[in-house]
Amino acid sequence: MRKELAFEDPVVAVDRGEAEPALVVDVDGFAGPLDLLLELARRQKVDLHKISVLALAEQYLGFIEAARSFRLELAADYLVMAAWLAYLKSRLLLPEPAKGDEPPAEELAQRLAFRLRRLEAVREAAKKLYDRPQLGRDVFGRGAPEPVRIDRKRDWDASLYDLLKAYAEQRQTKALSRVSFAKRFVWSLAEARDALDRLVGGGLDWTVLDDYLMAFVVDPAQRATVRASAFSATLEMVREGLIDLRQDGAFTPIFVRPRRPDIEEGASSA
Amino acid sequence: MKRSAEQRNMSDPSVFREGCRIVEALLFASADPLSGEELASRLPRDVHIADILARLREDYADRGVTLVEVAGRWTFRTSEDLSYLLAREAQETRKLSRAALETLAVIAYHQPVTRAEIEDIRGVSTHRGTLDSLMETGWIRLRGRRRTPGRPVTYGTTDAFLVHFGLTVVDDLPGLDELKGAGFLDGRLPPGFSVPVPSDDPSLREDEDPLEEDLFTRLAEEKASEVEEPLSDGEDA
Amino acid sequence: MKRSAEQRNMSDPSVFREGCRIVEALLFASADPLSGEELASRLPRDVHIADILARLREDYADRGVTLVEVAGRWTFRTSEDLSYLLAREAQETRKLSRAALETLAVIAYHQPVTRAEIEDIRGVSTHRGTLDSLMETGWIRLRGRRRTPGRPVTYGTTDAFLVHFGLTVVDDLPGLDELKGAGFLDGRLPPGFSVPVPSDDPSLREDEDPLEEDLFTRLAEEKASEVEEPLSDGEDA
Repeated sequence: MRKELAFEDPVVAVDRGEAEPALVVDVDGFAGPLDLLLELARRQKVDLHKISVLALAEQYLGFIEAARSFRLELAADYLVMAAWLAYLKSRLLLPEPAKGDEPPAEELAQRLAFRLRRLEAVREAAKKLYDRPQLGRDVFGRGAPEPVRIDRKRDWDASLYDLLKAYAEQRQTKALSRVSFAKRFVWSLAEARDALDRLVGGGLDWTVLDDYLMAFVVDPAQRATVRASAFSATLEMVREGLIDLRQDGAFTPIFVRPRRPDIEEGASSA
Repeated sequence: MKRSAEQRNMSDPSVFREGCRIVEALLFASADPLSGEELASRLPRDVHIADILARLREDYADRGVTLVEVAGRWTFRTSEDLSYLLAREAQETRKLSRAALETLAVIAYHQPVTRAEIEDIRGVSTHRGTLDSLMETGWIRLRGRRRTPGRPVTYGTTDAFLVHFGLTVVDDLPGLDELKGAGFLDGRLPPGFSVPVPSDDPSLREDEDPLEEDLFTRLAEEKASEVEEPLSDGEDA
Repeated sequence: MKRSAEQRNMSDPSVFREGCRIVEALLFASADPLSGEELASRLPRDVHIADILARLREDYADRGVTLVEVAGRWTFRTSEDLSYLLAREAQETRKLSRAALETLAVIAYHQPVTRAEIEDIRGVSTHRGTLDSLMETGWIRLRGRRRTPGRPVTYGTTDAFLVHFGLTVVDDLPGLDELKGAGFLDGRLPPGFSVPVPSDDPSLREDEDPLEEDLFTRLAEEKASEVEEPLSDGEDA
């Protein structure tokens, strides 16, 4: 409870003289209403089993009344308990209704008495627990424990297979990375012109240019350079009036034939 | 039993003696109590750890340090009767408040127990700080959630609690029999239906659910909602 | 001496026994060794600490812990012959890095080999850490110094290398044909590609000098100069 709850006379209950009937209570010393009730019950100086709950309720209500007359603010749980005890008191004093939904007043009283006994028992247990030899207070462990030294032994995981694979792979990679620049093959325009001149000399009719050129291609990789140089050469030869070129559509084969004066008209009509 | 133990180990007394020395050394050196299994793993195969522990217990019974069993493990401790001399060695242990001690006792004797049940027994609302400071000692832990409306967290004690108070098992709690006999361990009234006993068995009870993985979120929620929590009115609702 | 000690303490044997228990407990619980004076200050006046220490020393002579004097102070220590109990071996399996494995393989096949040669063969620069970790495995060793400008250290493999990889001798490492046969190397190899026949003969080669006695100085030098070492560009220069 709060500081402002302290009574003028801060005498703790246990200091009270044997014969002193006055209720002198240090509210600060109580841990809640049940604790206060337990203290009040102890003052009945009877076994908690034989406690008069009615008397207890009256004492508690008297305490609350006294506290109020001092204009002390009481925490809500004290007031709730007071209300409940006032209710219990009236139930205990009045004759029991024949049949009620509520449990009989006697049972309510016994429940309260039970809770008080239980709280007291738990407190005793707590004290017994506290009185046990506690580590670091009454008994001590080894002050200088000797730590277990952990020798970390590293085991490296590598198999012969890993080793050989690593060796072979790097040697192979390295060996193959020694690139030599292969000389690039280029079919020169002169070579193309020579080849096409032979075509003209052969006196063939329309010929697919690619089919004709393939005869000169040694390596498929040379196809591009052969085609490029040959096409350039054919354009030159058309300009010179040596051959006719014909293509029927995009990406269709290019036809080529030697130009001959006798079929000039036909060619121009194509 | 005693004879058979001797018989078991008579085969080679020097092996038994060496076993005693090994266990003695391990227990002296260790900062924490050691289990019988841990000790046995360092012993020659034909030596029985139980016999060795019994022998050492006897050897040290009258000495300044004694062999004790705490939380099911073994350790040496200075003898209880010498505590008056060693008080000077005592490190400044934080003194628990009366409320904290009482709460600890309620948790120990009634575990697994919820905060509402603690409050019912103590007749007063529990300050968050009380449970926090107990958690800080490492003597109590959150066990799970009670399968009741609101799914309140259940509390229980830890091995560190047993070690600190020199208890082998939670059944050794002082005054437990009296509490049990009077039916005080049954939180719910009326008494006499069943007499539960405290259990710090890590496996959850039938009416306990595991804590969520995301415990911290829950704890934060709980802490946030704590202000609204109605004060215990000191009477069962 | 012994008799006088007994005489001194015979007056009350129970006081002497209690003194022993006290000293025992104090020494057990103390974090640091305690001097005779510190111990004596906790004893009944008529008990002589020297006698107690002598007695305890005797009591513990054959036990798993013994009473020892260090720097004029007293403490219990695990008996020396049991110190092995306090060491635990932790096996830790680590995988060798790819770079380390490759470097190891080059050293195995091409030994004795210098770092520059390793880099030339691998086509990449070698991190110091790679060689360090290989040294840690115990599988490679410094053999000597190559009789070339800069006198670089030569590396070779050890017996531990053979043991780990299950080789009887280092020439058991497969040669070119075997590597091909086992599919480690494929057919795309330039003419003249060869795999050396490894030899870990401990005797130095003609072009090797022994390592200096003061190896550490040299190693330090090597480490210091390492920054300037030109990185191999991965292409033969």
